[in-house]
Amino acid sequence: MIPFIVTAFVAFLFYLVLVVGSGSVLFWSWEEIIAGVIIGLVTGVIARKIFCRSENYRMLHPVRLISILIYICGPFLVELTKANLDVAYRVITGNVRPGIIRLHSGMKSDLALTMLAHSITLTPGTLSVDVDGKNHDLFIHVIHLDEGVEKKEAFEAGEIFSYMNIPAWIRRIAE
Amino acid sequence: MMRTKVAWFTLVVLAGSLLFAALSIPFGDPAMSDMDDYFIAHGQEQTGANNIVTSIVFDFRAFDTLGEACVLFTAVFGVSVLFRLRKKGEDYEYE
Amino acid sequence: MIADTIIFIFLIIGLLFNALGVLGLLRFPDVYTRLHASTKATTFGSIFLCLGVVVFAISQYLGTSDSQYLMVITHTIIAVFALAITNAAGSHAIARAAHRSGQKPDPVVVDKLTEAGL
Amino acid sequence: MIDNLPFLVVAITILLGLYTLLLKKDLIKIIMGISLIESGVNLFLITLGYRWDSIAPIFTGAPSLAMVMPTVQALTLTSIVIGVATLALLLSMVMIIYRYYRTTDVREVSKLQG
Amino acid sequence: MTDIFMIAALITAVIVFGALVRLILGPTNPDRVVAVDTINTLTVAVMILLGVVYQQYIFIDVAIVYALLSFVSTLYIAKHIGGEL
Amino acid sequence: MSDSLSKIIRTTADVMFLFITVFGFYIVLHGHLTPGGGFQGGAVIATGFILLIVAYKLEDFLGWFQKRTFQNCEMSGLVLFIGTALAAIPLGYLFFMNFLNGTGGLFGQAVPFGINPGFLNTAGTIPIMNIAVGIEVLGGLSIIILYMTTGIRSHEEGE
Amino acid sequence: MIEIIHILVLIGILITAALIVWQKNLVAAAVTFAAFSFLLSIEFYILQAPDVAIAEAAVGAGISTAIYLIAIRATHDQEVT
Repeated sequence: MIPFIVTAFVAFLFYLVLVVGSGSVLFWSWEEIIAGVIIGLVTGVIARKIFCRSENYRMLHPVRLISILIYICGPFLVELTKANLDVAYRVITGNVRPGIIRLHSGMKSDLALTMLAHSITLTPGTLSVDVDGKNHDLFIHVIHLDEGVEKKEAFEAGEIFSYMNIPAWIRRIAE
Repeated sequence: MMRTKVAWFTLVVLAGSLLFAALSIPFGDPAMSDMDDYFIAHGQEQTGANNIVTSIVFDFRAFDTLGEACVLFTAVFGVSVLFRLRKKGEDYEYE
Repeated sequence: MIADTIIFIFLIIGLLFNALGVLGLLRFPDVYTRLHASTKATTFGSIFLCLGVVVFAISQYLGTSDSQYLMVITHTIIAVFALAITNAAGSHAIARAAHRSGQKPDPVVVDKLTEAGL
Repeated sequence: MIDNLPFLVVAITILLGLYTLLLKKDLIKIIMGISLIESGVNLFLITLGYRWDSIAPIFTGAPSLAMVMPTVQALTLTSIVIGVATLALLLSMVMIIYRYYRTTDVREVSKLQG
Repeated sequence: MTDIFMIAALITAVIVFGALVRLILGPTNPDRVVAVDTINTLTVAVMILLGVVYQQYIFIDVAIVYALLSFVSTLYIAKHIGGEL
Repeated sequence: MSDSLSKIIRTTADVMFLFITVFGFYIVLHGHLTPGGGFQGGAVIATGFILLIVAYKLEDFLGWFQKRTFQNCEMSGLVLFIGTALAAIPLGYLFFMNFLNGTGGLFGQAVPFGINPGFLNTAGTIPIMNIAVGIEVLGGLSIIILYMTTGIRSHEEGE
Repeated sequence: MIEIIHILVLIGILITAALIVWQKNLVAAAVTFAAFSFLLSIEFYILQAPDVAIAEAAVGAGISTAIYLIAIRATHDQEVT
């Protein structure tokens, strides 16, 4: 019952975001709201087993939902800009020294692991290649390894980010 | 190889005619468009839909859509029949 | 007028990074480094092109208060989010598939994944 | 400036599809040729209905009232659905043929009997 | 005002050709998939910019469909290349 | 048919499936106002199901949705489409007549003529037919991919 | 200026269509078919047919490539000549 309600509510909110500006009831019209309720119910029936597959509802806490927005607009954007300047430098000079290293992620839930992997892929000169299913280690491809670093067996998650502590943010959001 | 020669001959003839046809049609200025002008002028008040394409698909020429739905149904039926027969031993059996 | 300047700067940034991404796609030696260039730089450039459109829509909405510009803002932001998530997941899938198909990174100093043997 | 370039592209696309259909030997490649011909015909229909300086036939928030021809777009929608349906059916038949004959060469398939 | 967006769309359409060169050259299949992914991203950007140029903002729906769905095609190709399909 | 794609892809597919489904319903329901309609929205939702098929194993997918569900979707969509067309005959109109337009009831609000922002509650039987065709295309395209994926499996077993 | 974009997209369609015929590897041909579908959809978009563009997007982005790859997986991925 709880998965159905959660899924239907998320679907209803997404539909309202899609049809914003259609009428007079605070940006929406009555027909769109009724249609949104119906679509939310139908989508809740279809997608309840998939959207709530992990059976944990800690993402519903409003503090986490607000902090995910702050995370995207703040630390993530800084790291994204820095990573792109780095890639631009590599493209122009052609100075690469790639390698695949192992990273201890330390994340317990799947959602946190996914957010970390996507952050790694989009941010600093790194690309997540594979994941070890047992202890949630990530294998990442780094475009430029410093001299001597490749002897190390495994990295900690905070070491590859330069300015912001992204893993701590993700742990605060999703665990 | 006779068939290859026939195929090449067909291709050359079709290429000539298609290129000639492509060069002789004016782009961006269709001549006969009475029906479309009628749909644009009266479609909104007759069907109430803002999207004229949808009003044609589902109102003015809805028989085309009926045929299309039947073609899709036939294709689904064909695919399901093709993959439902499985050979186990000698005879065919249903899944 | 401020909005015009912001839009201009955003579009310049977006075009610059798109061009750099495709240049990296052409220059880099193997598929993993090409993925670096294409995923990061192209996503960043497209996000900034879309942000230019968002700033344009906001300025138009403040000027005319026509409600269809609200729809432009939300739809463009949805497109940006979908683009970021699907690009990250897609590049991860391609990298994993390339490594599983036996295509090792060509200039490489260390390859822990082959040593792990997953 | 653009003159008849779209119609030329349509003609060349259809010719490439016909070349694949007539002279290639692989069944999947032949089906790709059929799909190319379908795409060319769709593009031809849409190009035929275009009018200069006109907008899409949708009244929601339209900037003007000069519109392109809507009937060809409706027919192209029908054509795309039928294209997907026939594509799925043809490729399923290729899979069945490969299961029984172990080849997708048209010469071998037409040579074998029963 | 919309001239700026038009010029941006034009330059992006030129950039697409760079990705097409990688599609032609690409020695292996993963390279081609990377090129197609790049083309898809640039296509979404071009569609949003052209929607503003035409002043028909309902056209942005097409870009959202692309951004949401091209993922599936990439996943299928990746699954086939990785030998898991 | 060994293991499937990695855990990251599966979690992403879980989240994206909801958004794809809601966006498909948006396209279907706004078919008479914005670009889109029954076929396009149905294809989008079917692509959402195909995303689940590719991200998970086939057994997992068949544990959530059965083949019979999609077959029933296809048939009920076709029946609803033809039924809407036939319902005009007892009311004294022609086959495929748009008998709900302008009556003031369901989908019957009078539409302003000319360029307007568009209202959801207009256009008579067109939204109902959109929904019917959307359900039909959803079921049809999903079941095609489902049967073809099953076909690979039986292909390998039959050797 | 929109005409230049139009011409570029048309030339892209020609290149990808020729590439589909020329590729010997069937997986590469299917990948190129996806790119062809993308460019065709921009062409529909420029020719003011957004309904057809959405249909081509929804079909070409997911379903068409999926069907091709399933068929290639069940048969073989090198073209016979």
